[in-house]
Order: sequence, then C-alpha cells, then structure tokens
Amino acid sequence: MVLLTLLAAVTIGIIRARSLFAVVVLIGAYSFLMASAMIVLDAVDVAMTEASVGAGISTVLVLGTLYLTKVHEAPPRYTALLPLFVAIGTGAVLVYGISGLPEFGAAHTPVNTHVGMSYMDRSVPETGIPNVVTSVLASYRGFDTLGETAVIFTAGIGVLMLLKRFKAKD
Amino acid sequence: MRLDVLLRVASKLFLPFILMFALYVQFHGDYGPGGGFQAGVIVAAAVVLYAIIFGLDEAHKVVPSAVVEAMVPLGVLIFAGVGVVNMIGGDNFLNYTHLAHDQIHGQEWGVFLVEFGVLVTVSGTMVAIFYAFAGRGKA
Amino acid sequence: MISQLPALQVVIPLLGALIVAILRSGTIGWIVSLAVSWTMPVIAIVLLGHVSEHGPISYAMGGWEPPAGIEYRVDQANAYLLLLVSGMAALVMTYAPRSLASEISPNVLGWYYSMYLTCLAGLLGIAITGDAFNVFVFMEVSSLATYVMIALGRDRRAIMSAYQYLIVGTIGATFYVIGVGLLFVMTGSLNLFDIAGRLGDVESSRPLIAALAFLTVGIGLKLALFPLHLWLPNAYAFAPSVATAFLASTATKVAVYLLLRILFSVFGVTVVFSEFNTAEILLTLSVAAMLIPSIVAIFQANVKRMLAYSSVAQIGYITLGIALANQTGLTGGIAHIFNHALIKGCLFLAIGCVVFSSGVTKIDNMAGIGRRMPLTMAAFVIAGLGLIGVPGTAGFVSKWYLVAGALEKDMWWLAGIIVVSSLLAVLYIGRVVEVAWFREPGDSLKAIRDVPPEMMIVTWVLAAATIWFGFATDISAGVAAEAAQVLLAGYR
Amino acid sequence: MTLAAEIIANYNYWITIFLMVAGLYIVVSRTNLVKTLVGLSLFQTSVYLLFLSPGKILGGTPPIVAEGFTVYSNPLPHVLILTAIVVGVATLALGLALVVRINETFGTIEEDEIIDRLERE
Repeated sequence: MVLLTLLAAVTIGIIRARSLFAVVVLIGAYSFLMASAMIVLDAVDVAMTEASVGAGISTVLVLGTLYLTKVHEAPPRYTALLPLFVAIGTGAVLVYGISGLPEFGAAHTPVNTHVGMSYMDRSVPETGIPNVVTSVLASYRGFDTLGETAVIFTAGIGVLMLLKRFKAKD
Repeated sequence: MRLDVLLRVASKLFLPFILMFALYVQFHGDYGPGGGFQAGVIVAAAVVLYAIIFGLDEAHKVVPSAVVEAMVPLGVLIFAGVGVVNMIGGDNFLNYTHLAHDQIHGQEWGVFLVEFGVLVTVSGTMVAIFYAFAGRGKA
Repeated sequence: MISQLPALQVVIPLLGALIVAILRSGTIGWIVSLAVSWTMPVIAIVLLGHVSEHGPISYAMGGWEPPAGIEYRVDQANAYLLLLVSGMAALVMTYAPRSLASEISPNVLGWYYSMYLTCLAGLLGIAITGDAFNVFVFMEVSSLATYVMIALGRDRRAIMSAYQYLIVGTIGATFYVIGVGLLFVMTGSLNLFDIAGRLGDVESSRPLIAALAFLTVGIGLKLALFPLHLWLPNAYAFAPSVATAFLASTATKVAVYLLLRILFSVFGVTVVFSEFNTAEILLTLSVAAMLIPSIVAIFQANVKRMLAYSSVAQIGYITLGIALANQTGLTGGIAHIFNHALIKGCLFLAIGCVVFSSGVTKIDNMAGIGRRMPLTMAAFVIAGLGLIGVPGTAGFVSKWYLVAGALEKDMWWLAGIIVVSSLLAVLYIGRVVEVAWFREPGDSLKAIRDVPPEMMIVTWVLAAATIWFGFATDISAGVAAEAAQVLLAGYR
Repeated sequence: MTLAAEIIANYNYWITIFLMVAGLYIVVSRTNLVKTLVGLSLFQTSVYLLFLSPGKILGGTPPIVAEGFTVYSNPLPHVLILTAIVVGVATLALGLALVVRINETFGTIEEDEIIDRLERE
C-alpha cells in the first residue's frame, strides 16, 4: 500500500515537472516502484521485465531523445478544459466499472477458477516446465509471443527507417 | 577520454559477467523468472555499455550494424520457422509436440528454440535502436 | 492442407515481411511481396468457400484446444473480410513499385515493402483470430507498421501526422486492452467465443457496461468514428499514395469488423441494443458523421484530404448499418465496407497516378488534368459516381439496403439524410471533376508523363469492379447478407 | 461496509484508476511531444495493475511449481502483461524516433509551435 501511494506521488511529480530531465528520473523511480508492486502481486517475471524495460530501456531512449532535441518543456499556452473533461469522464467510467469487480485477493473469482489456474496443473505434465509463466508464454499462448516479437521487429525496422543515416554513395 | 582507464578496465571485467548473467536468465527461464526477452535486454545493455565506454566506432567494430540489422528479422524468422516446421510435420502451427521423441521433450525443445528467437530479435533490435539514436547525434 | 490454411493466412505475409527485411532490396522486395500478396486472396477464397459450405472453422494454435490456447475462428463474416483485405492488398501491391520508387528513398524501399507485408499480416491477424488479447497484439503489429508507412511520406507534415496517429492509435489500443481486461476479470477467459458463453453467469453488470464503453471508444478511435476521426485526414493526406490507398481500403474496415464482432458476437444484439441505448448513440454519431465531414470535405484544398474526410463520412454509413441492427440494415453496412473499399481504393489510386505524373495534390492546380490524363480521370469519375451512389454502381447497392433497413424501422427521415449526404458527395466529387475536365490545362501540366500500364490497369480494375458489383449484387450483397446473419445470431 | 473500509480493501484498484486518469490527462493536456509520450507510457503501465491485481491470491506464491507450495497466483495475467510491456516499449521507441525526426524537420518539440509554423506557410 505504501508502494502504491508512492506511485501516485511520483505520478503527480511527473505531471508537475517542467524539466524533462526531472521527468526521466521520475520515470525511473516510477518503474522501480511499479516493479516492486508487481513482486508483491507475485508477478516476478513481469517485475523483472518492468524494471529492465521501464527503468532501463525507456530511460535510455528518452535520454537519447532529449540529447538530440531539448530538455525544457514550454508551459501550455492555455488551460484547456477538454483534457480535464476527457480524463474525468474516463475516470468516472472506470470507477463505475471497477467498483463491480470481485474483491481483491480472493481465490474464487472467475479469473482464478477458469483458464488461468488450469495452467498450473497442466504445465508440468504437458510441457515439463515448472515456471508456468514461461510455458504459457512460449507454448500455450506462443502465438501471442510471436506477435510480440513481430511488434519488436516492426519497431526496430521502423526506427532504422526513420533515423539511420545512409552513406552518401548509396 | 584518456583519463578513464579505471572505467575501461572495470567494464572489461564486468562484460563477461553481464553476458553470463544473460545466458543464465535465458536458460534458467524454465525454472525461475526470466526468458528470451529479459536476456535479450541484458545482452543489449552489455553492448550499449561497451559503446558508451569505448566509443561508438569501437562498438561498431565488435558488433557491426549490418549484423545487428540482420538479427532483427532473423529472430522472428527462427520463431516462425519453428512453427512452420511443426506444420510440415502435420501438426498445427507452433505445436512443438513432435520436435522430439515425446511430448515433454518436444515442448522443451520448442520453447528453447522459440526463446532463442526472441533473444536474437530483442537484442538485435535494442542495439539497432541504440545505434540509430546514437548515430543521429554525430552529424 | 486445407486444415492449415487459417494459420497460413497470417504466417505467410509475416514470413514474407521477414525475408524482405533480410534481403533489403527494393526489386526483390517487390517480387516477394507480389507473390505473397497474391497468395493471400487465393487462401481467403478457399476459406470462404469452405466456411459457407461447412460452417465455421476453428483452428487451435499450437495444438492447444481453446480456451487454453489461442484459437483462429473463421466464419462467413471474417472470411468475407479476409478476402476483401487480401484482395485490396494484392491489387495495391501490383500498382505499387513505380509509385513507391518515386516517393520513397531507395535506401529504405526494401524495408518499406517489409512494413507493408507486416501491416497486412497484422490486419489479417485481427480479422481471423478468435482471441481478444491476440487481437490487441496484432492490432499493434499493424499499427506500428502503419505509423512507419505514413511517416515516410514526402511532405514534411507526414511525420507530424504519423506522430499524432501514434498517440491516438495507442490510446485507442490501450482503451481496448482496458475493455478486454474488464471482460477477462469478469469471465476469466480471453477467447471471444468462450467469453460470450460465460457473460450470462456474470454477477455484476457494471464492469461489463464499462468494458463495452471502453471497447467501443477504443475501436472507435481506430476506425475514425466521428468525432474521434481527427487523426485520419492528415494521416491519409500526407502518406505516400500507395500507403493511403492501402490503408483507406483496409485498416478502418478491419476496425469496423472488430466492432461488429464485439458488439454482435460477444455481447449479443439483445444486450447491446435493448438493454443500453447504444443504438441511439451510434445512430446520432453516424448521422453526424455522414453530414459534417462531408461538408468539411467540400472546402478542402488538398484532394487527398478531401477524400479522407469523405472516408470519415462513409464510415458513418457503415456504423449506421450497425446501429440499425436489423438484417437489411446490417447487410447494407457490411456491403458498404466492401463497396467503399473498392471505391475509395480506386479514387486514391487515381489520385496516386496524378501525383506520380504531375506531383499535384491541390485541387486548384489540377485544372484540365482530365484532358492530359483522360483514362485516369475517367476512372476517377466512375469511382466518384460510385461514391455518390448512382444506380448501376456498387455504392448504390449498399445505400439501397441501408435505406430499406431504415424504412423497416419506420425511420423515414434517415432515408432523407442518406440522400442529403449523397448530394454533398456530388458537390465535392463534382468540384474535382469540374476542375479536371472543364478548365484549360495550365502550362505546368503541358508535359506530364504517362502513367505506367500496371498503375492504369489496377485503377481500372477497381473502377470496373465498382460497376460490376453494381449489377452482380448476389456476390457482394449476397455474402454480406450471410455475414450479417452470422453476426446477428451471435456466439450464443 | 463503510466507504473507508471499501477504499482500503480495494486500494489497488483506486490507485490504478488514479494512475490511468493521470496518464491520460498528461497525454491529452500536454503539448510537449516527449512529455506526451511519457504520459502515454504511464497510461499503459497503469493498465498492467488492472490485469495483475485480480490474479493475486492472498497467501499465494509466484506461479512457479515447486514442492511445498499449493496456492499460486494466477499466471495468465502475467503472460499478458509481459506482452503488453514489450508492445509498450516498442511504441515508445518508435514515438521517440518520430520526435527526433520532428525536431530535425521543425526545430522544436512543442506541438503548438509546429502548428503555428505550418499555418504561417
């Protein structure tokens, strides 16, 4: 709970910070807090990825971009009501929807009684892999992972197409 | 850049361990947290560290950008290729059952190859993106 | 072999994209892409034939039976869409090489073909899959490829519109994921068919309503549902001609299909349209979409922007069919997906020819171009008539069904709005026709090149199809009716 | 249940909602292109909590089968979120590449200024 409160505090910091360097530092903090929260939620694989992606790759990328562009954010010229309206509207729908969700931590909910949990019993006899996250990732839902790899491929080629400098002779 | 001998020596010492850790994360993914993606990020981090300490040109000599750019599609190709091999065997796409003599070993081989594909694409892409961003600043 | 076709439909373009990305040559890239993109409609035709004879196909990815594994599920509705998307992709690819070579740097041309195939694989993947989360993954595959394709337009505003599209598209995708997440929490499943079956047992309806809202808004952003369309005109206006023609005739159509699938198959007609006022909201938005962007289109200076606004208006017709939610109306909506893809594809390709020959995109600079490029602009006129909905063209057929569907519900005023919107189309298409045919050519257009044969042939194939499907209604409208029937029946 | 108790029991969800709304607010209100992307990735990250929270079972352990444990948390959301994180960072990388190009083309990363510049032409 402390973690989550800190997360919220960091988010407010990100909204208010005008220096983009400060934002980068806060993103790193945010990611590590998020990763810690994920460990509490038993998602160790996800936490590891979030820490390396959020605090590692994202930070490097944003820093690289700032190096190539500039670091200060100009204040917005007008205080728009529309963004606030959009955000509050979305929040209202979320509150409405989420308030009907099953209680946190319960074991008898639909999520925890249907497909998800069936993997726990199936993984070792069917694939021989004790880390169920790996077996679901690479086998049961392997096609999603292929799609995910295709996304990385697309982003990689896309960045190259946009940023790679070609030699003049080409 | 002459003053940072300490950095150079230290990073040379560290690099093998970083790569070892990446391999551990890669192969131990069946039993503990980790897998191709995380390992790929660590490998890329090692290359990025090398490039930061020794300079971009030096890094290009060790890991040429042509290799990196080929790795980007190659990993996905390994992944999809495993699926296609299953199809030729008469199974559905990505059904690893008949990669080895029984189902468990088939699955283990399938997962191993697929994770390797992920490793190749992820590390290739991360380094390629880093090169692209870094190369942009020079001119 | 036939049992493997659903997977091949997506895997072949993906493999093609990878091979092209490794080889990186523009020429080889085009050859591979051409071979791949012509294989796709063949597979789609076989699938469609199989499905309409034997009923839905279910294909278990990795051999894991759903809902544990990811399922590919083909029925009339998405087989029809697969055929449309792959067919358009094949035609545009045939048209592409010289047009692309004139707009894209040779350094990245090979990669551009790779992105095209990746985008195609993503779109086909969305259309064919039966798994809610798999939809998201392939949505991102196609979207990222789309952003890249748009960003490489020659105009420097292209890159800005790609950025805006990236922001909006990602918000849309995230909304979609939130919706899927809520559904997942309440039903415990990600398989669309399974979710539909388990929705009845859900204890609290509030997360479901929120899920419906998030899914609709998320997909609405992707399909440029009025007033969520603001990204579309710039993106279409500044992308390379080939990308515009391809995206205009496929990307939004796949998003529409996804909305149909979620509303009808998963939630079911009764839930969506009797328990909530979805119909009223969708109807209002559709009517607004048919009128307001049409008026905006009339005042555009850039012809591609004008056609893009017209696309937003035409999407209004399709969502109108959804909102009517009866057999006739929905048939009209689905037939309009098909017809609009043909017509808009033809219009954008014709403009692509103009850009290729003269580099002109401003309507005022097109004076007299009809006399210099009579065949191209004749195709433009035919497709324009189709867009207006003149009897004897494909556009008439789908509008006819929509009017009939509206009358079935005693909404005679809707028929009036369809007519008014068509009259607005007369104005904006007429403006181009007037400038192109009835003004003296300026000096700059004196020495323009001819369009290569492959570009001309593809444009004319689509123009001919616009007329052909105006008469051969049993093909387009017939299959659309079957698809509408399948969708209205739902998964339950 | 009183409101306070309700909030404490489902604290995760409330924070999730707050993070989502905050992320979305940054995206739609800011005109600095980098800040917008940062907001976008916050928005995506908050969705992860929405998936992960319901999969947690109090007293459960991470979903790695081992002797001595019988209650595990749900593995499926973890897999989905792994995919989502990767998709998120891919989008971020592409978005930042676009920002770099925009800066080279227009000389600024403020959306207002770019629109001004385009209108002046």
